[in-house]
Amino acid sequence: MKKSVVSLFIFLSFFLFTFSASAQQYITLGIPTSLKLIEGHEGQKAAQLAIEEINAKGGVKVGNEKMLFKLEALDIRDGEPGVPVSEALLGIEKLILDKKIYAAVVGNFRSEALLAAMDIYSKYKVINIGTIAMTPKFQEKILSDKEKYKYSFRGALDSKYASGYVQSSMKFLNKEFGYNKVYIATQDVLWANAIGSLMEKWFKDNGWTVAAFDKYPVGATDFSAGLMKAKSAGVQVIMAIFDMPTSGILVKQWKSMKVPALLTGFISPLTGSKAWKTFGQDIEGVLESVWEIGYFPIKAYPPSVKFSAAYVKRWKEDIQSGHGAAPAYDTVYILANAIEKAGTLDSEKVVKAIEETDMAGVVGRIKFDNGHQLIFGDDPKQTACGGVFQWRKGKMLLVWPESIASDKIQKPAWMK
Amino acid sequence: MKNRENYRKERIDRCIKARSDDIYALSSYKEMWYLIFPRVVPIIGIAILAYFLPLYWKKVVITTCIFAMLAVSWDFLSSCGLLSLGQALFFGIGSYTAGCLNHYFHFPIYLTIPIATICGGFISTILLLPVIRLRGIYFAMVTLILPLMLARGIEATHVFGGNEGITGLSPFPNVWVELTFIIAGMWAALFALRRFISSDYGLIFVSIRDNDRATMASGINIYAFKAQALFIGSSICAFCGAFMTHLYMFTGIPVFTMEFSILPIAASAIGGIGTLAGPLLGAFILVPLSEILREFGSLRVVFYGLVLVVCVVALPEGIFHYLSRKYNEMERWVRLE
Amino acid sequence: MFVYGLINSAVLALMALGFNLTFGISGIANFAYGAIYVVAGFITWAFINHLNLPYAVSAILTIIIIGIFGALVYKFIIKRIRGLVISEVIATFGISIILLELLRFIGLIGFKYSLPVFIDGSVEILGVYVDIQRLFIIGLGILVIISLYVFTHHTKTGLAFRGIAQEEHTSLSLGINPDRIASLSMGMGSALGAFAAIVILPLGTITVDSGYDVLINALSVCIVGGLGSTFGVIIASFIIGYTQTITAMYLAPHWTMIVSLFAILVILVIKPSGLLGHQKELEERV
Amino acid sequence: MAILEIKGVTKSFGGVKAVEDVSVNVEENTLLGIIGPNGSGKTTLVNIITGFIKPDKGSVFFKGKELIGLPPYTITNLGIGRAFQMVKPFFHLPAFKNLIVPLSSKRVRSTSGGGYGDKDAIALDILEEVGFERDSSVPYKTASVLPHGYLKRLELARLISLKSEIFILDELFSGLSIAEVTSILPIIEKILFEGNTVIMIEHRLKELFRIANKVIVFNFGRIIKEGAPKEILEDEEVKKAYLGVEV
Repeated sequence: MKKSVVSLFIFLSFFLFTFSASAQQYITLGIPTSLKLIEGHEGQKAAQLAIEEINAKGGVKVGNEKMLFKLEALDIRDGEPGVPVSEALLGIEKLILDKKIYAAVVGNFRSEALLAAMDIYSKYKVINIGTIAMTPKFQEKILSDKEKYKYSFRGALDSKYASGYVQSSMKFLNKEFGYNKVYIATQDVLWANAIGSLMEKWFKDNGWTVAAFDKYPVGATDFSAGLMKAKSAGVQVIMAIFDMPTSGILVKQWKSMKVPALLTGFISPLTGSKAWKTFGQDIEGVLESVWEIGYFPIKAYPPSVKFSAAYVKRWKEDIQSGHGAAPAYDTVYILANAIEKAGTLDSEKVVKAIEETDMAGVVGRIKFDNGHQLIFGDDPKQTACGGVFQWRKGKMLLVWPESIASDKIQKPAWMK
Repeated sequence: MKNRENYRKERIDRCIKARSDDIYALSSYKEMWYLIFPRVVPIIGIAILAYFLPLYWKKVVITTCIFAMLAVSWDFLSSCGLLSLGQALFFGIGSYTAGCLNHYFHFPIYLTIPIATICGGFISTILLLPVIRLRGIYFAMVTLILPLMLARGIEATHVFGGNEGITGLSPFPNVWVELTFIIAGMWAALFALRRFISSDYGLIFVSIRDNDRATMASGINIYAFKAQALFIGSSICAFCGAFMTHLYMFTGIPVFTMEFSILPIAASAIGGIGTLAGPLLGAFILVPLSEILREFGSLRVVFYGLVLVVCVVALPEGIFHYLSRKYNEMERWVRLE
Repeated sequence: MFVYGLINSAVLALMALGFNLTFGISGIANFAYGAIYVVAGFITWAFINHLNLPYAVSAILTIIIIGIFGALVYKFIIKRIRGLVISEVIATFGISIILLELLRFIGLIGFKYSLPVFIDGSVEILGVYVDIQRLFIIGLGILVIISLYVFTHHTKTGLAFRGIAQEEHTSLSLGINPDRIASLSMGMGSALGAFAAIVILPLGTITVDSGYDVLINALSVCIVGGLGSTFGVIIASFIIGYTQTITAMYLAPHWTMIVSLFAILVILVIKPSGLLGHQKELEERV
Repeated sequence: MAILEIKGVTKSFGGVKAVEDVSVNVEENTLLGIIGPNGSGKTTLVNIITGFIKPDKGSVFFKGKELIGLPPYTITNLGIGRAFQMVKPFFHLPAFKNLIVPLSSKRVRSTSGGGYGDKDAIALDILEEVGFERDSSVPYKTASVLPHGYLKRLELARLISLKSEIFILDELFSGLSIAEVTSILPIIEKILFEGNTVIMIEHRLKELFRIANKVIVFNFGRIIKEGAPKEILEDEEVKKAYLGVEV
């Protein structure tokens, strides 16, 4: 027994030497993220889908030859609590140095990991287009030293745009139903807090009463205190911004405590089609934000229908996460187009080409601003687009933006 | 194999060691080699390994060295009767000190690391001074709680960059500097501590672990000694923290995560507690192993846990104890009378 | 607020009791406790949704399976390293990450995993609505505590438990087999963990990460209460539970963790052996 | 004047009075024996004198200096040495290195001029004094492998190396054979001869009564009898407390 343990170690340490980098015939794309969290998991699948589609057409044209894409996903666990950022960064370095990736897609989960990783990317001059972390500090950092950080892009929504969509639905509620009292609850992480404070400011500027603004630590399992506060203040709207799995408890408690207020915002357990199976009648009437459209079919915007169908065909299930997957699919196409346009793999030129990108993607029309952030707006034909949908009788009905909405916000039957 | 029915296995110590650890009676080059071998080979081995590996594995060696130092420091503290579950605390304080000095005061890297080492040790000691009277698991609990609290505190009050931390700190000039610096630091810490703990002054620290009441009844102010031990141990961790900060040009709340506390303990348990060299060995097994296991994708952590359990159960005394026993004794078969 | 503080306390107490039982009797800090809690949730879920067993049956089956699992862990792993505290902790922690990450690997992630509540609905108490499941938690918590008390004071095995806990060597000479008792205590501790999981998990979804949280919660409640003292656990969970609820109510939720950690810290500094560990005070503090 | 004065010391643990209103004077250069049934509060009293436990009431004076409130190491450095009932040496250290710890104490450093003399040699000398055979390997053995008798001697050696003025010996003879006790007795007599004071808690009454100057008897945390060994031997109340114990 003891001998075998020792020999196991010797064997494993030999492993160390036998690794050698594989020859680079492909354009390797790396996915450094938390693969075991839903956004990362589905982001990987979506990127995989895009790569398979491109490869099926013969690959990317670089100059005169065609090259195929290859995907290297690495679980750097940066979205899980208790994993140090250094471990995540080491994983990224593994992808860059060991797997020789050309560019990184999907990207970091936690905002602080993204900000820290930007230095690594610029050190090795590796292009990366993130689609998960949402901190607005990203653009600030790029603008602070454009030359240094030019390799980083974000192909998804950030907190500022996100609060924009929430605001428009709130405006609607205010106008139609006269609601003006709100309780804000966010997960205590960078991007959610950013949305929360932007919203708080907006509410105050627009004559709403904010009963309270609570930040819940990641992994919180009891929301009763806040809900009681909300109930006694008589709020009509609860705005919740959460992407942790335990936030499902908020929904259950909200229901069981009979808080007479409409639940809105972004609660990740509610974004997918399976939510109805889990929560059933409980979530009737809930308003849920969509950070990027495209993950469920929207009739008014055909690319989304096509993408969802392709995804279901390839993976035999539909996308559950309202964030990260659809843009990940687009990201691969952005890269492919930029490489073809630049005609080379030289990252300086490709960066330039990405900056000039203007194409129709699943999430809408894709254009980057000066801070390398995807521009969002209200019409997918003009810009990329997010939205708001309402749960009604087990169906997700898009209610915002109006350009593609299939329905209007309705007051749930149980609301006064 | 001959029939061993009437034989028994006998284990004898190689009698090169005189009565104590520091007096040797050497009579030949062979014996000298015998003594030097276990010290020189790892030093040269790691140096060669580090300088000739591909770039990514160089990075792994650096991380390994950092964890090895944390583990050595943990073992030192536990040798002094201070069971710590919070290497992350010391590590994080060092990291934040270096980060803040670099970011707010623009201190260059060759100043921040020494200052963070000393200050980090100092701050950690001050923080734990009120609970230095606690023993065993109660002290451990405090060290476990403090980093969590500091992290939450920074999160809630948004000081030092709050949630997203401080990024864009000055990096090392190149990977060779990083490597040389951390490897030298690691060996210095190991050999200095080993020497220290076997000195007459160091003995007092060990005696506190063995029986703190008897140490007090020997007229020793154990709290003063514990504070000293704490300072030494936490300074080493603070050094690691400061180093890591500049390595990744980043400091933030994640420097307080449990992994920095747990991995050193695991390394010590596998390597052999109480030897200082054992934890280093343990770290050099665990960290590269965890990198190799990245190939297994998501099962990585599962394998990692499996190795932990198997190691601890199969070799409860630790690999280092096992190896040194094998090295220092001969086995032979003797006929039964 | 009173009611929810009470519920919060009951949840904490239920989480901590299993850990406390094992530690109090055999001195094993079972760091796999959080993992066992989560595994129990998933097993019950699988029984209900894949084997279509009735809820009660699957709950009981789960408790039995987990109990046996705990005892087996003792028999095959912990027995070999008994007494080496650090090794015990590392080994159980290793088991914990094996279990949790294996669950993650199998793909039990996402939001669809949740247990049904015993009885749906809610009632109004003191002006707030409380769902019945939460009342169940309080009731079952009290029930567990009472039955534990009866068990340790009036049955033979229970008395043997107490004997081992108080004086291992004397009990040895009285013909009590400490290995059997220890594996029983591991089994019962794990079963209690499973029970807690089945009662508490219907409130939300089952997630792998909550395994680590449960462990931290159980650990801090036990430390504050004085390791191994059941009454200490109850009092400690009230203190921590109410601290959390009150902070969340009057300060802000993101201070709850800080305040409750601070409370633990203060208690440790003032009374190092926990609230009800006074007979060991001399040993813990020189 | 008494070298050690204990005045009205009381300590209770959760309602149980371990020591109740105990007052004793210990004269310089005498041997005080303390006897009493198990759990009668003898060790608690020692813990109070040496600072390990704070009493609820009362005070202890050493050469007129109040000891209550001082930490154990300060009390030790004042010259009160204490041997533990349960011997737990520094198991990881060789026997002679065990003495390095007391030899590093403030008291020893200040009396020997603060120098770092050859501590090992001093340690070996003291060990020889208490019966460790110098030329054998015994003083170099790790404490964890030493037999019980040697551990008790090691405790004594610790107090000697501290240059204590009061030696408090808590059941030093327990678990020792008659031969071992007879070989240790001369060492205690030598300590007395050198002008020191000894307090012994003991169940081995025969040996104790041979060398004690004064004996006090404890029961239920109180002193029930105090006097010369001879008086104690003949006292009825003492016999009752010690019922079944052959004197």
